[in-house]
Amino acid sequence: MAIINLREALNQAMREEMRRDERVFLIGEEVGFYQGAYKVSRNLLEEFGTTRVVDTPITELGFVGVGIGAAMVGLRPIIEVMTFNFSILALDQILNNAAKIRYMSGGQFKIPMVIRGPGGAAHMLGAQHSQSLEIYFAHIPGLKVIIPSTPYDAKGLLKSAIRDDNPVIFIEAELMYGLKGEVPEGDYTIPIGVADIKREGKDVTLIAYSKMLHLALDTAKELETLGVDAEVVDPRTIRPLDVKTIVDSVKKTGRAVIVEEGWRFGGVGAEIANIIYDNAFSDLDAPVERVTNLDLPMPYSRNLEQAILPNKERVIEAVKKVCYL
Amino acid sequence: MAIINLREALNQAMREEMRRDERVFLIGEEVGFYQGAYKVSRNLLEEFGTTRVVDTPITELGFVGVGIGAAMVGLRPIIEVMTFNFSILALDQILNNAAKIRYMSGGQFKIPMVIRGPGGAAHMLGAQHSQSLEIYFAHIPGLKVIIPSTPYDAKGLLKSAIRDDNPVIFIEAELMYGLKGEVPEGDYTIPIGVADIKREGKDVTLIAYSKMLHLALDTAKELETLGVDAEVVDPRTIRPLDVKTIVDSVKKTGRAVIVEEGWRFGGVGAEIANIIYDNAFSDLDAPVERVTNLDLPMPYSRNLEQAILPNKERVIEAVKKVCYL
Amino acid sequence: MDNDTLIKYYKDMLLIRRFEEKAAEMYTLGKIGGFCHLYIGQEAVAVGALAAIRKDDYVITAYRDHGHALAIGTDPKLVMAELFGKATGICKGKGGSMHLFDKEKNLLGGFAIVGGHIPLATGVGFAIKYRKEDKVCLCFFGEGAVNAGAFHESLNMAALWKLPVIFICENNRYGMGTPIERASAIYDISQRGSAYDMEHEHIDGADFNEVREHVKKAVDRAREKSLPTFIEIRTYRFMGHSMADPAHGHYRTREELTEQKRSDPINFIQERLTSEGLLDDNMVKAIGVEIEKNVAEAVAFADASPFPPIESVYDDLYV
Amino acid sequence: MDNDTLIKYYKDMLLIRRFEEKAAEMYTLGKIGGFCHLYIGQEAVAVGALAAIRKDDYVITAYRDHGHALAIGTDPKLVMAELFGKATGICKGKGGSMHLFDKEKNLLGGFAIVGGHIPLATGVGFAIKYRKEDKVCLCFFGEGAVNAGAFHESLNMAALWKLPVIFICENNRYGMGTPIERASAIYDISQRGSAYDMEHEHIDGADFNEVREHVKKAVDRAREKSLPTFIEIRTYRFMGHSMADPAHGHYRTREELTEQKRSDPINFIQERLTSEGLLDDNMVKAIGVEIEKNVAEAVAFADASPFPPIESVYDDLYV
Ligand SMILES: Cc1ncc(C[n+]2csc(CCOP(=O)(O)OP(=O)(O)O)c2C)c(N)n1
Ligand SMILES: Cc1ncc(C[n+]2csc(CCOP(=O)(O)OP(=O)(O)O)c2C)c(N)n1
Ligand SMILES: [Mg+2]
Ligand SMILES: [Mg+2]
Repeated sequence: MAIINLREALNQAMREEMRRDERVFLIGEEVGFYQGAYKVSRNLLEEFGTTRVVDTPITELGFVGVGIGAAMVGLRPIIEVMTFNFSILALDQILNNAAKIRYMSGGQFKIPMVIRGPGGAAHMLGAQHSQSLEIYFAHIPGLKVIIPSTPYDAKGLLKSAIRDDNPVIFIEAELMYGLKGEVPEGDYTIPIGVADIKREGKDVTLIAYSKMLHLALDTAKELETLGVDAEVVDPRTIRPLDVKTIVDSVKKTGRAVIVEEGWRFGGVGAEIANIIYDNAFSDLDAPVERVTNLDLPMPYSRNLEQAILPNKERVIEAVKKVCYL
Repeated sequence: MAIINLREALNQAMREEMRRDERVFLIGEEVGFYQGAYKVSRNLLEEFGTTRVVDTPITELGFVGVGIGAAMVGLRPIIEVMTFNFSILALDQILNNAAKIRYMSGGQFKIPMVIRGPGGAAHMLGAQHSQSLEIYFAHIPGLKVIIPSTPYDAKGLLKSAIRDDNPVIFIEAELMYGLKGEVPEGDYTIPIGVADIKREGKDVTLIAYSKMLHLALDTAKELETLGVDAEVVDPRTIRPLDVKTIVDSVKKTGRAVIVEEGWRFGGVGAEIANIIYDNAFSDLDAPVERVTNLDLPMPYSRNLEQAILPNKERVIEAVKKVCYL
Repeated sequence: MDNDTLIKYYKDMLLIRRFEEKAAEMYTLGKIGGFCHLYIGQEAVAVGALAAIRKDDYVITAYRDHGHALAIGTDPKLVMAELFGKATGICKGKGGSMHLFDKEKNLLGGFAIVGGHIPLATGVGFAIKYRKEDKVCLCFFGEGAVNAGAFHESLNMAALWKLPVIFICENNRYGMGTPIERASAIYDISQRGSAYDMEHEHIDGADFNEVREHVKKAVDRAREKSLPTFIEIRTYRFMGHSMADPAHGHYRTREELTEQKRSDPINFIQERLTSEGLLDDNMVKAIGVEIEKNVAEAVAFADASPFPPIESVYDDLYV
Repeated sequence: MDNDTLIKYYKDMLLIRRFEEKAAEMYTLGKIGGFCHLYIGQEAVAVGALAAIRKDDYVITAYRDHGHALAIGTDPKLVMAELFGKATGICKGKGGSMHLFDKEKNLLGGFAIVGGHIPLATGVGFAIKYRKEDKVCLCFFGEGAVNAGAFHESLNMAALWKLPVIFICENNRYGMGTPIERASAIYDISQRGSAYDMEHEHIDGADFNEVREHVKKAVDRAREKSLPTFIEIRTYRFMGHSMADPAHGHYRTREELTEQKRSDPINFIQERLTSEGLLDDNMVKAIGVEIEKNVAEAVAFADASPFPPIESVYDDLYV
């Protein structure tokens, strides 16, 4: 298998799907002539032309709405938001139109659409550009929310998302675009809503997605030296969430730590923890621990930024706590 | 004490604060000549004139931003959103400006501002007009979020909110505007961030705010016939949340049921449950139960609408579950 | 246009009028709930505009949508049943008054966030152009919506990309209780089009024919040259904003309302057809009876229909 | 304007130029992080516009904000320290390049969501009028922002309510890699003002004096009649969109850039002052040395300053 980075994996997924289905098109800021702000759409304009690779004005509310309208009448838009920070401007369109048109119309219309782009903190981008906003979408019935952690998962899941007949939010960690991994060249898909055990272990379950999955894996390695054998579960999709895989793992280990880049109060981790309590309460040897961002806007200064984000020390501390070490 | 309804209590709070402080003004759709879509601002235009009671075009993003700008230079806006459904259009302003300007500026600026209006489902308003979106604000560091359940609390808390130097979200249940209760005529305030035990009991703790508080109280009465003595805690403020009062109650009863009108996945209840687990795990005799809306857009039809919302039966069922009855 | 067709449009307008009057009655009886915004007074706009398009064109509108649904040919039974929240409603009781969708007729909905559907119309135009079809999309909204960001972003994109969308502002002079003069910095709404180099004009919405002709011109431009148009149609609502709002007294006077009712679009077309010899008193009476019967049947149908089964609450979320 | 004042503005412009060049260098060295958008090429806009206001007036801008901060008189040391993320920065290292606030100078920030600060400016104008002050608010944004809903909603309210806000579009012809022709349905951006019956014009942004004079007229109108103005100032950025973006090659040619650099605003004012006898070679050299020293001091200050203490991460959230 070829070793490529996340950016290329996503590019392949879009390219292959656009070849496969003429109804699929890409729309967003700088996706065409500029080749994408993060170069995820490199060379797509050259192959598919300006009809199918569409640069937009800076109008998130507007162009997300354009995607929804186009989807209503049979196209299959991939909408790139330059970052998910800006998607909040379009939240009304996503919450009130994309997620509800099927239901409100009594099933007459469907919205086959993907909104994708980078999420999470990068380096020193400050308060308005460093946010993990996945819960804003995962909270909404009618959407699916995917947030992959490897190039392999990303390609397979993005292809599934594009083929899905529902509106799908697809969040790529901005700092992972250069991350490399094995990715088959041709067609394959990964089903939406299926978690992946990225590391097997028996003492504690670490649940983490996107960038935090790698922090969890790193920490798991270090935990070995403490004699702790951690299992690492990557939900990959957070709506629908693969409850069974998560719960089975926790039933096995009796302990759970959720690692999440995002605000603590009402984050995705809060729901995952509840799901664990609801389904494995009597199997738990300790309360679930959540390692999250500090509940603060992101400061610019590098050292303050680092203080906000989850890190290995905090994950180890949480693991020690649930293991009573 | 006078018996007045919620609408009048809110009106009094605004009127008294506007008399007390010239910097306070009210802005929003139909707040002036129309006297408020729900008549909460009745006669304020007559007393304070068009400078201080300002009708706006239908531009939630814009006029919430106007409030933020005015607050930056020393005014103290009360922004009425006709309903919180429309506030999502302004979420970027709230999330990225109101909640962050103080932090980003290193403390140079403050945003003394209240955004208030009706929230939650009313009757048969359909999918776009029947939402409980408080978690969208409670998730954000930098905001305070108040969601009162009685005219008395509403007046005292709204006055505190108006005097607070931070951006405050203040959500009024649309169906409670006519709800009556005792309200002192003059000035009093209720501190933000302090929960209220609305009913004492020893067997189980029901946690509920806004309209659901009344469902919880009703259910508590019915639970008596089952021999269950329920304590009912009203958080009143969900950010900051009064962790101590909630946890102390659960420590006492050993059992908790959260009743919430809103979607289950990642709702406010998910965080409250976590806080209980984090602080009272070993005191719990059963996993926390959450009674919420079904995770579906709101259908129009009355019978489907009722099927979505929490009701007494579902609360009783949850109580029975945590009490092993 | 042949005579039968003209009579048909007269009937369509009358159907809307009678249907809405009946809806008001049913609302008062508690058969209809929630927010209910009637189209009375604006009938010539929907019927006139829809007379200018083909069956395979698209229509999208806001919450004041009963008129558009009836004008496009959605069965009044299915509309009334939807208002009643019945399983037989056009959206199975899930949409309600503000959210009428009819896929078969290319009615893309009824939307209740002011301005929120205008980007969707732009997307429909995009799709038409993408597929190189010669269809068009009509997008209706109130004059209150033209101040919203969604309007601006949409018109810019539609003009920039030359999309076959006709943006129709039904300027009934009030957005709830706010007259246009207190919401928009310009009175002549159609002028907004110049900010996007988009063809624009304002016309009289009481005259079915004027509406039809002007919209037709815009439709032709869209179909032939793939160019958008912004048309402001000046009209008036004879009822309150919604069933919760009185028709007058609050933000407009009885005198204003009375004055406006003198240019009732139904009278207008009726008088015209009569003067042209296409209608006479007997026909008017007969048509009146026919329409009342249609509406009565719609009510009977809605009334007799079952509420949606509770289990259906879970349907129609995901494909 | 007296000669000293003119020389001061020349110095201000030069300070921005040299400061930004140094910032680029520091970015390459890793002393500055994140997104860093330089103002090189646009100096006459900020300096010219700010020359037209009083100290008690307000200024608000987007993320390309170093120039506005320096022009308003924020100490270059505090700006550089902020870019370095130091505790001594104007925002204690919490804001960074895109979020410069200086309360003392009435700089209301640096904002990074395109269009997001335009409603705030409208609110500042509202507050000025509310308090019956004779201040004004200048609001700067790029031509990419004029297609956003926030712009539209703001201009409508400002015109409707007659607020003393001067909306200044710094049209540098590109929003990132997108030329205005592919983002806006009209090329003559200033025309957008007509959609709100707002005074509007477009002017040349390379000429400090033209900028100052035209903005002054708008400021007077705002101060005296409480009326907003929309000014499009045509300018050009000589660097890439941000430090991550090359100056040319990608979406514009080297030739275009070279051609544009022939109307460098710094040369323009320097030549003019020289031809008017206010500057000579020696003065130019001396001023150059002085400015370089200022910038070097700013860097030294920033370099020597401590990073914010970790505990300070909790400060400044709530009052
Ligand atoms: C974004 C948003 N804000 C506020 C409302 C509440 N609202 C419903 S209708 C309406 C007035 C709209 O007026 P107009 O666009 O002129 O349409 P008309 O009702 O006159 O047909 C308002 C403010 C809403 N539905 N959506
Ligand atoms: C709402 C939003 N969408 C996208 C971006 C990403 N972005 C940052 S700057 C920029 C271009 C803005 O261009 P313009 O307004 O012309 O300002 P300039 O950079 O030329 O000064 C874009 C698209 C953003 N910051 N905010
Ligand atoms: Mg109207
Ligand atoms: Mg630009």
